[in-house]
Amino acid sequence: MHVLPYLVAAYIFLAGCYGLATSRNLIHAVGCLAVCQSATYVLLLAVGYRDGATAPVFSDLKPGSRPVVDPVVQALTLTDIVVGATVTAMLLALVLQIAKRHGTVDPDELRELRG
Amino acid sequence: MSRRLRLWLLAVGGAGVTALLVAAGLDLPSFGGPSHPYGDRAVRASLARHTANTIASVNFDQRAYDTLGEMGILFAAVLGCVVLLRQARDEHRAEPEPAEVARPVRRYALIVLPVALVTGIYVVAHGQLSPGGGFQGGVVAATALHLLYLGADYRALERVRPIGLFEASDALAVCAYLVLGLTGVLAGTAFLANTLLPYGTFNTLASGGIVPLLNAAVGVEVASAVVVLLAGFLDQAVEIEEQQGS
Amino acid sequence: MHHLLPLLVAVPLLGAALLVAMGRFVPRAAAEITGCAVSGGTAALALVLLLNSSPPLVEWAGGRRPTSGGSVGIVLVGDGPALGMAMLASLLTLAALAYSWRYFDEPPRGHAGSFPALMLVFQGAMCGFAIAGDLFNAFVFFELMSVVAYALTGYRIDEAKAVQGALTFGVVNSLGAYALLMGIGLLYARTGELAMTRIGRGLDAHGAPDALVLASFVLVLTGLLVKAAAVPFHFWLPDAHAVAPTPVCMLLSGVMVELGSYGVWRVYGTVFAGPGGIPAAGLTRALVTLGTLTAVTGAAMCWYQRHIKRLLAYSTVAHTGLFLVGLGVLIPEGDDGIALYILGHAGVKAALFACAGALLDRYGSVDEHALHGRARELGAFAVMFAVGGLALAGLPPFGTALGKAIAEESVGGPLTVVFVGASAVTGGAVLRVTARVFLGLGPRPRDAEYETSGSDERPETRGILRRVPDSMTAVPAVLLAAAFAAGVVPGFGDLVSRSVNEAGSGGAHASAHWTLAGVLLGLLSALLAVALAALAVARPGRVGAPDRALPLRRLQSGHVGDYVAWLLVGATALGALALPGLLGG
Amino acid sequence: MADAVIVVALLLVAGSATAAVAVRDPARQALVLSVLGVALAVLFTVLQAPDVGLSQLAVGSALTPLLIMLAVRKVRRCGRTGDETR
Repeated sequence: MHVLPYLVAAYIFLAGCYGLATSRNLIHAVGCLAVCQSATYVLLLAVGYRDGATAPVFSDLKPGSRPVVDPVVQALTLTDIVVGATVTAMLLALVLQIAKRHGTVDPDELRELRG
Repeated sequence: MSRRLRLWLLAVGGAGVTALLVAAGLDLPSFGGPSHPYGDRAVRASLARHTANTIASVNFDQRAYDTLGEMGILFAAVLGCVVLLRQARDEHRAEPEPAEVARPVRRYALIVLPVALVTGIYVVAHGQLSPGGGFQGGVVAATALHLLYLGADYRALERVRPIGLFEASDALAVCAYLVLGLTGVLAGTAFLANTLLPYGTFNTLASGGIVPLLNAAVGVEVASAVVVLLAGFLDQAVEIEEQQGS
Repeated sequence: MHHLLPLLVAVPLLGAALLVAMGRFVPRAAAEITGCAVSGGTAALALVLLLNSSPPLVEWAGGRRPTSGGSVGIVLVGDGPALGMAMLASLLTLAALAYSWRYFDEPPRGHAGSFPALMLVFQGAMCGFAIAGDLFNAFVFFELMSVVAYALTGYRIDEAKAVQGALTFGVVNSLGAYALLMGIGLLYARTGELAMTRIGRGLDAHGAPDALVLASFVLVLTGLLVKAAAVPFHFWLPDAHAVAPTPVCMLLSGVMVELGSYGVWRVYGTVFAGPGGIPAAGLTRALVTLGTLTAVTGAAMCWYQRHIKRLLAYSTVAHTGLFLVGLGVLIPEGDDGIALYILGHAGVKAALFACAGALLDRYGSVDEHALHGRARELGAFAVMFAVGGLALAGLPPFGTALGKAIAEESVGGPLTVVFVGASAVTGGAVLRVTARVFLGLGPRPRDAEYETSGSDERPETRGILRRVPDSMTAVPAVLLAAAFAAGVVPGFGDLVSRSVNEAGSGGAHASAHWTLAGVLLGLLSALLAVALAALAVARPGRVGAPDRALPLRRLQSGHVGDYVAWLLVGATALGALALPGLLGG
Repeated sequence: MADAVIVVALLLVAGSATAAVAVRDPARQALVLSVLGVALAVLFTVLQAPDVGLSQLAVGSALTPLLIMLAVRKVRRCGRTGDETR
């Protein structure tokens, strides 16, 4: 339990990398990149967790009555999620143009840039 | 490079990175530990400025400068997608045929649409009090608008969604955020300083000083950005066609 | 004064947002003037701040100054190197905007301002990254820089190569950014802080470095080295830089890649340099090994290119290797030399790209073989290309030569050979192109089987230009003159070295000036470059045979999957290189 | 008790991430990604991060899969017109 969340984060990152490297379809590759990124969310939130604590929202909680988890990592993760969505959108837009210009989205068939 | 060679490289690199990450995981403070110096400071700072939702305080007050960068990313991505998904020289637009929508789907969509829209706005408005805020509410509201595509048809969606307006509101929301930040510099305190407005009563809509304003700017930006992004992709998927024989 | 630091980001972003908001109402010329004005204004602001940067400026965004326990805000650092990089980025953006003046084809309908707006966001992102003193904030601006760069690289959507290069760029750089973020997460777990100096102190307080420090070091450096394009993280660079629109190439090769090296310097110096970080020997081993490999690979690949923009892109890879070697030896003089080298290189490389862009728009090709002898009429460009090649090789008294000389002296020994060799080969390749394309010397070389030719490219202007506009001639001339001035203006070198040393952890003061050995080495590499070019032109079969480097060329396969696999291998290599220092210490 | 829930959520996330990589058809991958998004949102809520969970739900399980679906549709259309003209 002490290290499980960290190991899960590492596993997700590597699984995403595996999918990215072996992908036969660029849309699938972009999806794998999103998987890689979810590893960062898991890692950050796991780092900020505190046993027996509650969410750092004080609208129905008396300040100081209970320990709260780390709010900073949550803010970082929020930023990260928005970044991820935009990068995905951007890369998908590029994949669309590749499909139009090359007639394929299989990276094995893209032979324009090499050497 | 052959597929086999790539798999070998991947195995070597993957093994190395796995070893590194596992070793690091064993050295990390164990999960759920009590030491969070920055987090504790952030909670105190948030309460000192009457912001009930500490995450909103971190996002829009303590680390508002990060959020500026994030807005920049969203803004750049929207601009980038508009540029990348523009109609190329050898493409033309095809009017999509109005499709018949099944009645239950239509009824469902038209009932859920206003509910989702209001939920989105509610979530934005209560950003500094309860979980949620500009990002979450903005995405919900923008996605809700696209239920129209499901419920009615593409042209109905296009009528309620003047893209130019949304692009402009996206940019203007960024301007608003920046101008709010610059007032701090003009007043002689600091960029994005939350010292000009009164902090209000704890746990009310107007609490937190500058936080609700920045939150609203982000909400508008995110909503417009998502609308424009989805519009770009819908446009490609439904309307734009390559010239035959090109 | 320090309150003005965030304006380096805010002003360009505001300009970009206004351009987009007003985009459909203003004519193209107004949008371009606004772009230039905002970019120039930011450059002026950077200059003012730079002149006031001793002692270094520190600003807490939101006015959250640290209290007894520390701060909850974000710290911005305005020391010499940070503001110098911001200044360089701003000036190059201004140059690129001036270069693309009324020149780019077809802004998207109703979006006249979108190209200048993207350039302004790019400028703001680079400034933000340069002045970031907080690790997560650096990540945010790193990502902003990347996102804009993907869009700008794929700007010409009807070019098949452009969209493919942009996607490769996007996938590899995003993966690098996520690695960087994982590293930040690990550091936060250990120290509970995000400001770089405080993370460094937190690591020191924890005691001797362990696997966690190593892993976070490897992950953070992976992100930064992907941006810096060090071998084996470099594969995306030639694919992206060769296909991006020319004004964008000027920025990508001139300053964005260098910001990666700058990031390595900054992060190592403030986070990992203490007793709780990575021992100096480990960093030196990692950076010098990877840097040497980068320089050798980049130079070899540069020599065997016929696509002129791709050739220039590989020369950027080679020079990145030199920057990493110079920074890796961790000697104050090395840092001074590299700072000067980066400034000079930016001017020279941007000028060379500008010249290549003129070829593209005049002849619709950037292929050395296809253009053989065709550009005889472009006399001014021939001169600039040759001068640029010599400056790249390190001919005194260009800024590149001064920086290289100082760096060579500090690295000493066999590494000097790497410096001389890499600069001579890349300079020689540029001179060879000059001789063939502008002068028509030598026989037309034969084509290879596994390569990217530059012939079926489309000009970036509305059709092929009859004559090259003055703005496109003036910009490279000014850039070359600036690179020249960096080497000859008395006191400039000292100024740079003083501000670098003030910011660095060394604190020692070194002066930067010409030495006899440095001048001789510079002349030697320039001579070597001329000799190599002459040999290649006269006997293309002897030294220019394209199949000689086939094994190396096959690695550059254009396949995203390969590049991702290489990225993991590179991270492993970094870990393996830095590990012995940890065990020994 | 809380620990057990966290472990289950973590395994759920790991499992759906594996599936998202293993499913090679992008249209199906979009569906699996939205499952991953929900699993992550559950995990975040369990980790006391409702803010992050909410945005993950909106972005990860709605927006991203939607974009992927639209991209798949466009790419299929490109392929079709390409085949016709060939």
